Amino acid sequence: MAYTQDQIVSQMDAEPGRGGNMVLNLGPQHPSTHGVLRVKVELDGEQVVRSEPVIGYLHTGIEKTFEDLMYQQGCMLAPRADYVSPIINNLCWVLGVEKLLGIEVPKRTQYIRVLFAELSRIASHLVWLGTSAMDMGAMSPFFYTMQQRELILDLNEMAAGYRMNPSYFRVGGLLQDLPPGFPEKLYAFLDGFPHWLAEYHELLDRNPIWIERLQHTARISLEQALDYGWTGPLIRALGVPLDLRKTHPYSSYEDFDFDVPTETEGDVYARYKVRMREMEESLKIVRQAMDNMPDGPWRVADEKIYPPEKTEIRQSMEALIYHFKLFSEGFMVPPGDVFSAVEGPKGVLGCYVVSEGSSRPYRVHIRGPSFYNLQALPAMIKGGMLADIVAAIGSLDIVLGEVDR
Amino acid sequence: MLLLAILIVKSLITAVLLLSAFGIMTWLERKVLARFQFRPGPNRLGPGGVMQFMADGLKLAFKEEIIPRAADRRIYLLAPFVSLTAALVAFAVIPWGPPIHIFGQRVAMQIAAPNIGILFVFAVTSLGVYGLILGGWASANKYSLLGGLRSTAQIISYELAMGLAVTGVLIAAGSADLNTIVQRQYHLWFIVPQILGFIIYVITMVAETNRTPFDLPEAENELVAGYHTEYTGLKWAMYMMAEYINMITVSALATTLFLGGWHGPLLPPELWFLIKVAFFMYFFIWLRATLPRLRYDRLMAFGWKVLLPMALLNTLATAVWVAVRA
Amino acid sequence: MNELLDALRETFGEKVAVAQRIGQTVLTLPKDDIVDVVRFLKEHGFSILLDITGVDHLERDPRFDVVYHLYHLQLHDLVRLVVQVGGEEPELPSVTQLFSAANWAEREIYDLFGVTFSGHPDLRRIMMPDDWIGHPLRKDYPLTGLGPLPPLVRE
Amino acid sequence: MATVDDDRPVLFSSVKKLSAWARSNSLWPAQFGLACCAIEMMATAASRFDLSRFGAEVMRASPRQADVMIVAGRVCQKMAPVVRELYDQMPEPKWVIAMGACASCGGVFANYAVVQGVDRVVPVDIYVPGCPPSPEGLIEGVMRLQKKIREGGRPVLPPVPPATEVAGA
Repeated sequence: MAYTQDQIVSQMDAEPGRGGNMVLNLGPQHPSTHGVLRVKVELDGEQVVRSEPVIGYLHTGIEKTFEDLMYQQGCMLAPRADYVSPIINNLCWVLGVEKLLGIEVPKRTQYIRVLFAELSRIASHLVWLGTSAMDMGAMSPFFYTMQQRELILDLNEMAAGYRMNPSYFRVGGLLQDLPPGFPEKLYAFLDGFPHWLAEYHELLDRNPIWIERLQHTARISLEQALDYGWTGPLIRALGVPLDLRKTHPYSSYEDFDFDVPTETEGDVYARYKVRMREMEESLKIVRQAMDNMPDGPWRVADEKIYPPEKTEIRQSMEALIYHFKLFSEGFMVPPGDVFSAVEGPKGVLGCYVVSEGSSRPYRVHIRGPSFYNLQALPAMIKGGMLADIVAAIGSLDIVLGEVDR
Repeated sequence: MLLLAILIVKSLITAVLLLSAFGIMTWLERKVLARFQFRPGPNRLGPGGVMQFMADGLKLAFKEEIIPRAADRRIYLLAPFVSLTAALVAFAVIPWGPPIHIFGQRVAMQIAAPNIGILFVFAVTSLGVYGLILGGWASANKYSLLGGLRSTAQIISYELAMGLAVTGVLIAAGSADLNTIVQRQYHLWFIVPQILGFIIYVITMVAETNRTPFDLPEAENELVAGYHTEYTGLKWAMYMMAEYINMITVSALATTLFLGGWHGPLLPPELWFLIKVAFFMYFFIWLRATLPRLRYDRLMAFGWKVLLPMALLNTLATAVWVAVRA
Repeated sequence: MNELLDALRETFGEKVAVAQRIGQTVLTLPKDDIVDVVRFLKEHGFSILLDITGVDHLERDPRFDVVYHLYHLQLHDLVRLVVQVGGEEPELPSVTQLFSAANWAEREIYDLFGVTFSGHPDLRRIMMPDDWIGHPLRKDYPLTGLGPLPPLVRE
Repeated sequence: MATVDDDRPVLFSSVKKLSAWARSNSLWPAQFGLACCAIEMMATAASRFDLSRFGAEVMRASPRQADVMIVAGRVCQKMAPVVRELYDQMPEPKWVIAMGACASCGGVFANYAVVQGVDRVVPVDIYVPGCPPSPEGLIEGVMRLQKKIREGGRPVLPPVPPATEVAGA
C-alpha cells in the first residue's frame, strides 16, 4: 500500500476561506507546533478569524498496548505518553496499580518518588521555557535551559541507568535504591540552578519585546477555562490555586513545605510567571526531600509483587520461584477500577485503570492534561495575530504524546 | 582605457570580496552564536571549522533545483537574481578607503563616486525588496506570500525613518556625496552630533535587512521559512547571499555616515573601515542571540509612531542648528 | 460531600446508585439521565469535567461503560459517573452543551469505541484517519490491526 | 575515504569526491520531530552534544532546504502520508535516519496505530537503536551517514519480493 499523491492532497487540503480569507495549514510539520499538531487557521490579513486544531497525528495506541502488557511492564509504557516529564507519568501509573493492590510503599520510596517527580517537573518546565522562547524568536534561552536539563537527566541516568523515560518507579518500589554519590551530585545541581533561573529572568523579563509579546496575549476568562477543563499552571494563572499536591497529597506530599504560585491575569505572561515560580518551589521540595530522606527499605517486602533481590535468588529456591513467576506471569491485581490523579507539569494527570483480576490490566486510560487544555486554543487565539498562535501554543505547553496517546 | 580597466578590476575585486565575505560571515555567525550558547560550533572542516561555508556552498550547488508546479516559473527564477543584484550593486558607491594613485591615476576606493551616492544606495536597496515579494508571490505557497507581504510592509515603514535619519547627516555635512561626508568627519565623527540619528539608523538598518528582532518575513516559527519556503539549492543560497551582503552594505553605510568612514589612527584606513564594519556585523549576531521577535502590529506601530516622529525631530533640530551656526 | 450526595438522591431517587470504591465516589446511572445528573453536579460546584472515557466489556450486556470524572473546586473532591450503553449501535446523550471539554473526549470515544453521542456538534473521527475501518479500542479489534502491513520502501 | 572508480575519468571522480565531501559535511536536517526521540534530537542540537560541530545544526523548517530527514519517533498511520510527502518535497540527494526503535521497527508499539518501521513509508539509510537513543547515538548515526555518503551513496539492495507479510507476523 503506497500512499498516492491524491490521498495526500485529500488529507492536507483545506476548504477555502470565506469572503477572500486565507486558510492556512500550520502543521503537522511546523517548527512551533511542538510536535505534530496541525492547526487550520482562517486568516484575514494577519488576523485570526477562525481556527481548528486537528490532532491524531501521533496516535500511538498506547492504551491498547497497555492491555497487552503486565502491570509491571506498564511502568515502561506510561512514560512514553508524556515524554517531556516521563517520571510523573510513571508515578501516576504505579500509584494507580498500588491503589488497586491496596499496598503502600515505604516512606523512603515515597520521598525518592517525590524527589524525582519534582526534578522531572523542573525538566519539563525547562523544555517548555526553551521551546516557547524559541517560538518567540529568541534562540539562546533554548540552549541555556537544555544545558540545565542535561544535569537533571544525568541524575536520572545515575539512578535508573536511563536518561529519558527512565521507568525508575516500579509497582511496589523503585528499580533500585539511590546510588552512592547521588546526594553530592544532586546538591551540586540544587546549588547551581537558582543562578540560572535568575539568568533566565534577566534575559527575558527585562526585555520589553518579550513582555510586549506575552502580555494580554491569548487570554481567556475563568469560566471558559473551567468549561474546557483546564488544570495545572494554566488555571493557576487565572487565580485558582488548584494543585493536587496540596489538595490530595499523594506519595507523602503532605510532609513538604511549598507554595502554590498563582497569578490573576490569565495571559501568556501570567502562565510564564507561574511556571517560573513553580520551578523555584520544586527546587525547594527536592531539597527538603533530600535533606529529610528517611532510611529504611525502598521496596515493599511482599515478594509476590516486587521481585526478590538477586543475591537472594542465588541462595533460595523460593525466591527463584517468585522471581520466575513475576517475570513470566506477573502479579494478579484484584478486580476494580481506580482513577489515580497526580499533579503533572501540565495539569491534572490521571490514569484510569480497570482490573478484571488477571495479571494484565483490562483497560487503561490516561487523562493527558494537554488533551483538554489544547481544546481551548481556538478561543484563545480568536481575533489575535498570526504570531499569537505561536505564543498561545507555547504557553499551553502541550505534549502531543499525551494528547494523541 | 586604463580607467575602464581599473573600473573592471575594482568591480571584480568588490564582488569577489563581498561574496567571500558572505561565506565567512555565515561561518562567523555560526561560530559566534555557538559561543553565546556555550558550544563549540562547526569545527570539523579546517581550523575552527572555517571551511564549513565551502562545504555548504558546494552542497547547495550540487543540490536538485525544484520548481513547484503551481509556481510562476519565470518570476520564480528571476526573483533571487533581483535580490542578489540589488544587494551587490548597492555596495558600488561605498568608499572603503582614501583615494590612491596607480599609474599616475587617482583611483577612488569605490567603484563609482556619484555626487548623490547616498540616494543611489537607497534607490537600489529598495529595489531588493522586489526580489522578496516577487519570490514570495511566485512560489504559490501561502507562507511565502505572507512572508513577501510582510517584507514589503516592513521595508516601506522603515525606509522612511531611515531616510530621515540620514538626512540629518546630509544637512550637517552639506553634501550627498559619500566621499565628502567621510572627509567632513576628519575631526569629529557624526555619531556625536547626530547620536539620535545614529540610533534610529541602527534600528532601521536591522529592520531593512530582515534580521532579528525584525526577521518577520522569514519568521521561522510562524511562516516556516517565509518568502523562501519553496526555494532550494543555489536560488535559496542567493537569497541568503543577498541578505548577508545587505547587512554588509548597511553596516558600511553606517560606518561611512556616522563612524567617520575609514578615518582612524595608526592602522591603515582600509583596515579601520573593516574593523568598523565588523563591529556592526557582530552587533547583528549579538542581537540574534539575545532578542525575541517583534509582533507584526507592534513592528508597524514602532516604525510609524516612534521612529518616524523621532527622525523628523532629528532632521528639524539639525536644520535649525546648521542654520543658527551659519 | 455527603449533603451533596443526599441532595442527589433526593432529586434522582433510585435511578442513581452511589458507591465508594477505593476511596472514590462512584455513581452508576442510566444513560438517559446523564445530562441531568451532570447538570445537577455542575450546578452544585463540580465545575471541572476532568475526563470522559470508555470501557468495553465484550461479554457483558450492555457492552460499554462510559466513565465520567468530575472535580469539585471547593470541596476538592472527585466523582465518577458510570453509564452503561449497549446494543447494535450504542448511543447516549452528549454533555457538550454543559462542558466544552467533552467535545474531543466524546469524539475520541466515538472514534475508538464506536459509541455515538446524540447532540454532539461535530462527531467525527479524531485520532484515526477519516477513512479508517473499525474501532481500535474494542476488545474484538486485534492489537496489531486488521490490514496487512505495507511493503518496505527501498531505492 | 572516498573510493575512486577506476574506469571513470579523473575529472569526474574528483568532482564526485568533492561533492561527497561537501554533502557529507553539510547535512542539514529537516526540523521535524514526532515523539520522545524529538526531545533527544533537541538535546543533540543543544550545548552539551552540539551537532553543529559536524555542520549539521542548521535545522531547516522547510523541507525544500533540508538534506537529511531524521524521523525522530513513532510514525503513526495518520502521519505516514505526511512523512512521505515531506520526503517527496526534499530535493535530491536526500537521506533518511530512522531514529529510535519506533521509527526503525515500531518498537514497543506493535499495534494498529503505529507504522511498523518508517521504512514502509520512506527508504531509510541509517537506523539508530534506542528508546530513545542517547544523543551520542544520534551523533554516531550522523557520522555513519557521513561515512556512507563519502564511500559512495546508497548500497545496492536486492529487489524486494512482493509483499506477503501478514499483520502481527
